[in-house]
Amino acid sequence: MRDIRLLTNPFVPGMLIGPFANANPGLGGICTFVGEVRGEGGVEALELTHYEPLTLPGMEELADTACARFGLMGLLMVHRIGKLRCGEPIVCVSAAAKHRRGAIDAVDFCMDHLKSAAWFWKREKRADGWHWIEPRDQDHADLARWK
Amino acid sequence: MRDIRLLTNPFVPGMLIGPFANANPGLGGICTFVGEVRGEGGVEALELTHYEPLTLPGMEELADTACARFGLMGLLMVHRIGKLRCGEPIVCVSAAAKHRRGAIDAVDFCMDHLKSAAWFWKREKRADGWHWIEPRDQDHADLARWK
Amino acid sequence: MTARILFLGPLADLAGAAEMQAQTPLDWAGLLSLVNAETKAELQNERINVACGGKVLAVKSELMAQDGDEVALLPPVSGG
Amino acid sequence: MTARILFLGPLADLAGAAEMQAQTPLDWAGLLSLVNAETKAELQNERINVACGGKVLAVKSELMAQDGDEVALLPPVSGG
Repeated sequence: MRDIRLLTNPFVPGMLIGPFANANPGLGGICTFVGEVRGEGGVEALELTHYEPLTLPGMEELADTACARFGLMGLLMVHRIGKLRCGEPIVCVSAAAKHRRGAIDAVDFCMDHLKSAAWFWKREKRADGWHWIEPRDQDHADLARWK
Repeated sequence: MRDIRLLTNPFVPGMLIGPFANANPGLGGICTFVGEVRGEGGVEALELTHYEPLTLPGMEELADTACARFGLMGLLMVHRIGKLRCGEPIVCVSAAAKHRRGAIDAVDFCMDHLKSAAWFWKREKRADGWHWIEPRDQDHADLARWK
Repeated sequence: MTARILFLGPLADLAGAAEMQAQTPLDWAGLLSLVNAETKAELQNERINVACGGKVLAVKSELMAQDGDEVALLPPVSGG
Repeated sequence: MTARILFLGPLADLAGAAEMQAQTPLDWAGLLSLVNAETKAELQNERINVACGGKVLAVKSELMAQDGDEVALLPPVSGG
């Protein structure tokens, strides 16, 4: 079962993950990652913009690659866009497979690509206004592991 | 927030993960793995035995190591014992951290150790009776990554 | 005969607008001549990608936008 | 003056029992003399660990069980 979505409104990960797990009977392992807006450093809000003609097709292509590379039974990949408040989920990736290695590696792979190879731009609001977030060197290093 | 448990009865992962996520405010990422009993190959049931004086202390020690090594904010580690039917969850590990890398790696680390370095023995019932499960070579190779 | 130029993410701050119209046909040199100096310098950085008609160009200097095309200027991404 | 010997997991099938009582003091040679030939061979395999009084022994041949001790014979594990 495959479920790739962009969401403009807040979501509750459990409401997606429960049905996703049930939709993959016979799975051996399911790994899930949820990223949330951290409120540290005086961050008041986060805004995610994207480029619609590329974003969802890019996520579908990423899903194709992950499903084939890790032999997945199912993949859920949901990303928020728009304004988010602290504590809100930004991203949720869940992978179902026969064995744990495929499920865990697929989540790791998809997250690295969503972080620094998908068409999103993130800025955060602090007391002195909005600041764009540049990808960290660590993110590029993480992505390079899969080449 | 730390929650390390052995369970003798079936559990619903979402009932553990939701409260665990809420108990770690300010987290940046939360990664969760759930392993389930696969029904393939004619498996009718699974039985997990353990050695009580070592099992939970060993899981606590594993949790100490993971929390320190990956800088975790919280760790949930739950393992079933007793008889399980196909589709039932065997294990659930969830790690909360500031960044995704710590959360994902911690789950990977804990699962590798629960698989082949914790005091559990697993056997499965097929049409011709009970069969003990030996750890796979892959499991030993996975564990060796963390040395 | 125009194309729509989109400045994504931080490029909109640099260019002073999120989008503009441009006469077509429009090549890469033509596009660079339409933006301010700071934006021009940034666009030439290899970190910047360009999409035309919904496809990311392998070599952005080969841009050739026709009437009705949407040209997207894509700075380094940061999702998740 | 006895110790309780536990055969965990598949070792119980091999030994024909999940547990037995043994006279103390009991050393490793003494324990090996109490089990059947197949179990004896398997116990000497380095894959088998031994715990005494709730602690896994670094060197199982140094076993010295006293009255009231529980000795656990631990085959290769498989959890998760």
